[in-house]
Amino acid sequence: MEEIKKAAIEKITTHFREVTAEQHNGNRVDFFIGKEEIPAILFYLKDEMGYNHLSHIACVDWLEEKEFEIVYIVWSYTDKIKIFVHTRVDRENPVMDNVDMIWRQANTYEREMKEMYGIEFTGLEAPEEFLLEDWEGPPPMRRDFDTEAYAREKYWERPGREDARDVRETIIERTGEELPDFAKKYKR
Amino acid sequence: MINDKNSQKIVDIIQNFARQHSIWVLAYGTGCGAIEIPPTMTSRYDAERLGVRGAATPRQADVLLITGYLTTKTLKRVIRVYEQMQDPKYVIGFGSCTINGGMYWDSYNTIKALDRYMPVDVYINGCMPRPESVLSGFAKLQELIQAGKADGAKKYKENLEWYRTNQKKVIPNWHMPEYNW
Amino acid sequence: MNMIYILFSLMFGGAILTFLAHKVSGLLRDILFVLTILASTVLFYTKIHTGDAVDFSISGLPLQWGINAYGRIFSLIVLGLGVMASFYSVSYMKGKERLGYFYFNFLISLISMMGILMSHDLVSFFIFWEMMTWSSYFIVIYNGKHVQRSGINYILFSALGAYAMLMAIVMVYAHTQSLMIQDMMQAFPFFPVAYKVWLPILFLTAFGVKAAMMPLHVWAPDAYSDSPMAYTSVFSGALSKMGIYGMIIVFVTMVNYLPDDTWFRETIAWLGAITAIMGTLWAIAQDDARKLLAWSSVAQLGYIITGVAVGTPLAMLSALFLSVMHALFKGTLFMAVGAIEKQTGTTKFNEVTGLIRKMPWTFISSLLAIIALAGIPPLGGFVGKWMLYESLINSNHYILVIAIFFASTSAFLYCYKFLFGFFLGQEEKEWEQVKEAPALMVLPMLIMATLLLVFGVFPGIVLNPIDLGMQTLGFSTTAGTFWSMSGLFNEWGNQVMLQPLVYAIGGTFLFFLILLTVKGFKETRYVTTKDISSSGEVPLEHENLTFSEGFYQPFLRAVWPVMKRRMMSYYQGFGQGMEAFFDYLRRVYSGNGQTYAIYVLVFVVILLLFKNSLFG
Amino acid sequence: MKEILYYTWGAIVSFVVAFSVGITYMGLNRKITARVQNRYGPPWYQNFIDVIKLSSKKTSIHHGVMQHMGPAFIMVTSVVSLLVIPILNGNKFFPNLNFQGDLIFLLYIMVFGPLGMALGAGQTGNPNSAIGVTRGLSQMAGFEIPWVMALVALMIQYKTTSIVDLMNVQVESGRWLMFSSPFAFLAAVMAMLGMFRYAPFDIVGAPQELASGPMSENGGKYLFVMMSAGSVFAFAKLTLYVDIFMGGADNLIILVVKTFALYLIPMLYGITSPRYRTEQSVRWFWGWPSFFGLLAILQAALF
Repeated sequence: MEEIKKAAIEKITTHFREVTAEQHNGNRVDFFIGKEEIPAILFYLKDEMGYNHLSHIACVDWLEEKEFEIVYIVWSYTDKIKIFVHTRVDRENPVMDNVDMIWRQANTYEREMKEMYGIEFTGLEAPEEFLLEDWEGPPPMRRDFDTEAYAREKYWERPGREDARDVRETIIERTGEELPDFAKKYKR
Repeated sequence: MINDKNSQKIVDIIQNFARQHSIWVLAYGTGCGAIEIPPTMTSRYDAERLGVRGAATPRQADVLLITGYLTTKTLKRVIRVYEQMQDPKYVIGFGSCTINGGMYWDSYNTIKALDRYMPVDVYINGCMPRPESVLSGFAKLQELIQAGKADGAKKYKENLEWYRTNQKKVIPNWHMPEYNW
Repeated sequence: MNMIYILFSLMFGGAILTFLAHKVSGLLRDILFVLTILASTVLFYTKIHTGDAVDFSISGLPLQWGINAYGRIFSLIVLGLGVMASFYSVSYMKGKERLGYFYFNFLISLISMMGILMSHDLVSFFIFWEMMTWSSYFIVIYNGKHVQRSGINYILFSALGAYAMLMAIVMVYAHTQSLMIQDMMQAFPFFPVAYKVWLPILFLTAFGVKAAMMPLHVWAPDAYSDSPMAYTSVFSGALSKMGIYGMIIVFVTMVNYLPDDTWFRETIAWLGAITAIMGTLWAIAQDDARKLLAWSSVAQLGYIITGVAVGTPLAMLSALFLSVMHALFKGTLFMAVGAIEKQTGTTKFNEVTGLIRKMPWTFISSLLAIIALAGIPPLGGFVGKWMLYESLINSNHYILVIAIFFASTSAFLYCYKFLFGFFLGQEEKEWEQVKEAPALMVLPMLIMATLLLVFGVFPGIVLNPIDLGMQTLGFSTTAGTFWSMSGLFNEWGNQVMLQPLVYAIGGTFLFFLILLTVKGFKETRYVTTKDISSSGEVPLEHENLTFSEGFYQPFLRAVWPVMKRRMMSYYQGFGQGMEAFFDYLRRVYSGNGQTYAIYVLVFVVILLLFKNSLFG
Repeated sequence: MKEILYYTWGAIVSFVVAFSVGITYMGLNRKITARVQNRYGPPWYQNFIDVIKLSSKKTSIHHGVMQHMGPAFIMVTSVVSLLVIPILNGNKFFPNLNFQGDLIFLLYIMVFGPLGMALGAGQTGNPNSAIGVTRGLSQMAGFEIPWVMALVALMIQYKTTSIVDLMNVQVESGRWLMFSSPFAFLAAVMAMLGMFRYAPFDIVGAPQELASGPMSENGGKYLFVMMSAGSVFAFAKLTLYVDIFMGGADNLIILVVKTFALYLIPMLYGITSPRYRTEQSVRWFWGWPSFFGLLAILQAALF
């Protein structure tokens, strides 16, 4: 396992210059790379190293750093290794190359990300609405989107719930647990 | 003969009895509530002894059972299904999500009160309601039918404008056949 | 001058005049075309009576034309369908090219069919037969280059049939020194045994080709579907019946006298049943209405062949009755397909749907025709099917009746496919502008569909002439025997049972229709076909949810073992084998003089060697 | 005129009887199914309530003329088969239109209704309806084979195509055809499983995948007429089987007992069976049932 991971890291780092690698426990290896190199590294992983399976494409909203992080998770059936390829795109102008010529199923994730985070994928196929129907607001998964205010404005709320306690308050009371900073915003 | 007042009364009694004891349910399985329907229908709780039976399509159904939260996308379909059902028809809201949004109270695409958009005859609260409560909901509906008070469809017809305004507020792109009963 | 001469000169003259008038004016040509058929029909039914005949001779060959009651049954089909199809084709063919050519060949094929029915001698029979083949061939290839292949198939098989018939005629002439059919009939019992076996086989080959009998049917689906629909109604409805006409004569005159005739009858009856089954199965698999109807024609002719081959009076009656019915319903259906093709430009089920509100009259006539085809009471098809089953059961054909029944039950599948594919399903925006076909096309269909209903309720109208015709063939009259006593058709036309049943069907239907209509009349409303309960989803305007691809996939999967062997591939294999064989044979003709010299030498040596045994 | 009234009266009386018996059977089916599944189940008269409720539906929709006429078509099949099938021996109380050849007539009139209803289902434009219809027709092509084999065996053996003749044979000999032609009975009963469309042959209207198939667009009064026609037709079919194989019945009570005994076969077989796919069920019918049919024909031909 460790040898395979080492070999993979070595192969990638010799092949791509501006890449940093990070080892994790178990069968996971992470790479961080610029967004221009993404198709190249994915092609390389698939064609040269046998990482045939695209498990997932995820997106993380780093609001404070004004960046989106896109994570491609690929898997090799022979090596039994998961490789995470991280890249960052500018939050103000999120444009990314689409990779559905490498894996057809990438299209689904990309459409979802387009809808939920507003990331534009160049040459994305079938760009009509995907999960959200008739959506008019901003991309709802962005962290600066205030879902409670939106819901309050758009959907009529039955009176009588104002004094009802948030379940998180109950948890805090019962366990003395501290709320994380980002969650405090939603505290009633 | 039918116009005669007394015979009309008898006919009404018979019809109400039939409607009361033959409830064909279209379970619109939204959200997590759909999982409560199989135990309600099968051996343990056996809703069929009350005359409750599943219907496959809205054209044959009497009761629309909405089992959980409704996103706006689903709401559009549910309204459509409701309008395809034949009179007399009833709606049962199932679970707290249909009453006040439940745990989805701050979701960006989930409605919080079903009766703003559709006439609900009976609400069953709980998250999730157990099959016992579902059965009691059906029993309540039967009571209402017997008393002639389950008139949600009539309300919907009379206040169609109000319902439409609410519906169109959350469903901007409204392309549906006209409902003009 | 005899009326028969006048009839033929009228028809020939009309054909030539129509051809010439094409150069002058389209209207004149159409009028002449219709008038010719109308006038000859009127002339035939008013002036020419059963038993009329004329004798004449051409260069010493005594020939005779005339009409008997048996021929009259088929003249009913030919002229009746001819009149309907002539009106139809005037409207259907409007705006197409080479109409003079089409109408001329149309008329010639009608003439030749009448000629076949009126020939009392084998020579004119053969000549008319060939005229019929060629004129229909010219119409099959009318549509242009892409149908050449079907035309070639057709003409190849027809040629095979023609040679067989010619050989048979020569055999008959060699033995009897006469060409009259009547003489042949009388002389047949005294023929040598080899003649007795070979004559029916040869004749049946000739007639079987036209009647699309298995395994000679391979031309039929292509030829039926590729010729213009206006003619296909005649082609499938009337022209194929000429094969049946001949077959019945063969069975009545020859097979009856065969030394041990059971194997012969059984074989042909089974061929008919297999034709019916395979035709039905292939019809189910088709996605094009023309192909579907073509295969269905093959299947229907299979029933008729079975009826003819079984040969009891009731079976013969049912075969003749089914012939008339088949002409009516298949004519209607082909015309309906033609109307749809004219209005929408396609005949594929998966391209056009939901025409019922656009073309209601076409729908009604095809509905009636389909009900008749399926054999459902109270329409005409049922009477024929009923008699066929009765006859098969009475003559102890256990398995045959099941085979026929299987074909008949499976026929519902393609019947439904036909109606559903065109008329039902979702109404599409693409076909919103489609209008009902012109009156000249709709009227013939409607008339024939109405006739189907009338003949279904009063089968005596058709059964009486058929009974007369069968008496000409030597059957005793069938009226008053077991089947007419059955209660269903007691004393032709004055049925005891059929009419009450029809009243029951009609009465129940009307009662419940009225009930359905009156009950909650104000609260019943029409919704469009887009307003369907598909999980609350509303299909967009351009979305068509009609189910038309792979319609009977599960059923076809179940019957696929039977269908995967195609007759056509055997013929192709045979053709390739022959080609290879002749290719090999060609090497004999090397073109080298010395080789030929060796051949001559070898031949002479062989002659010398076997001199004694050969010439001694 | 008098005759027409006589037959109309017969039709109405037999319709009422068939309707009530048929509906009761359907209700009993639900009850017994429930008991087998260890449930309490609905009352036996549940289907009466259902029918009354359907008839009391206020509104209904249709997609066109054919759909409007569909239930009337299927009613024709039910009523006319009731008229043709002799209900009691000797046509007591229920005048019938039976005649020589009515078996063949029945075979064809039995598809008149389904085909008409199929046209109605086709016009709805609902793909589920059309899929259901194709499955139903395919399955029909399947079960008609053993059914016809059984009938042909009897027809050949007794040289008749009339139900009354077959009944008389049994009355005279005192032996039910069920016992004297066991193979024909087996084949016919196996075909009956398909005719009733209970499991395992219920793919036609499988609610889980087709939303009740051909009927998915029918509600209210249309479903009311269809359900009534279905129950009448069920009774008619059972009566036909009793007439042919079980010697008919002298009075209504015997008829009800016999038909219910027969009805138990498809019902119990259905309760304990999963569902066949279309081609599986077609092949099933062309397998053992048709083999029994062939045996029946052999028996008829040889003995």
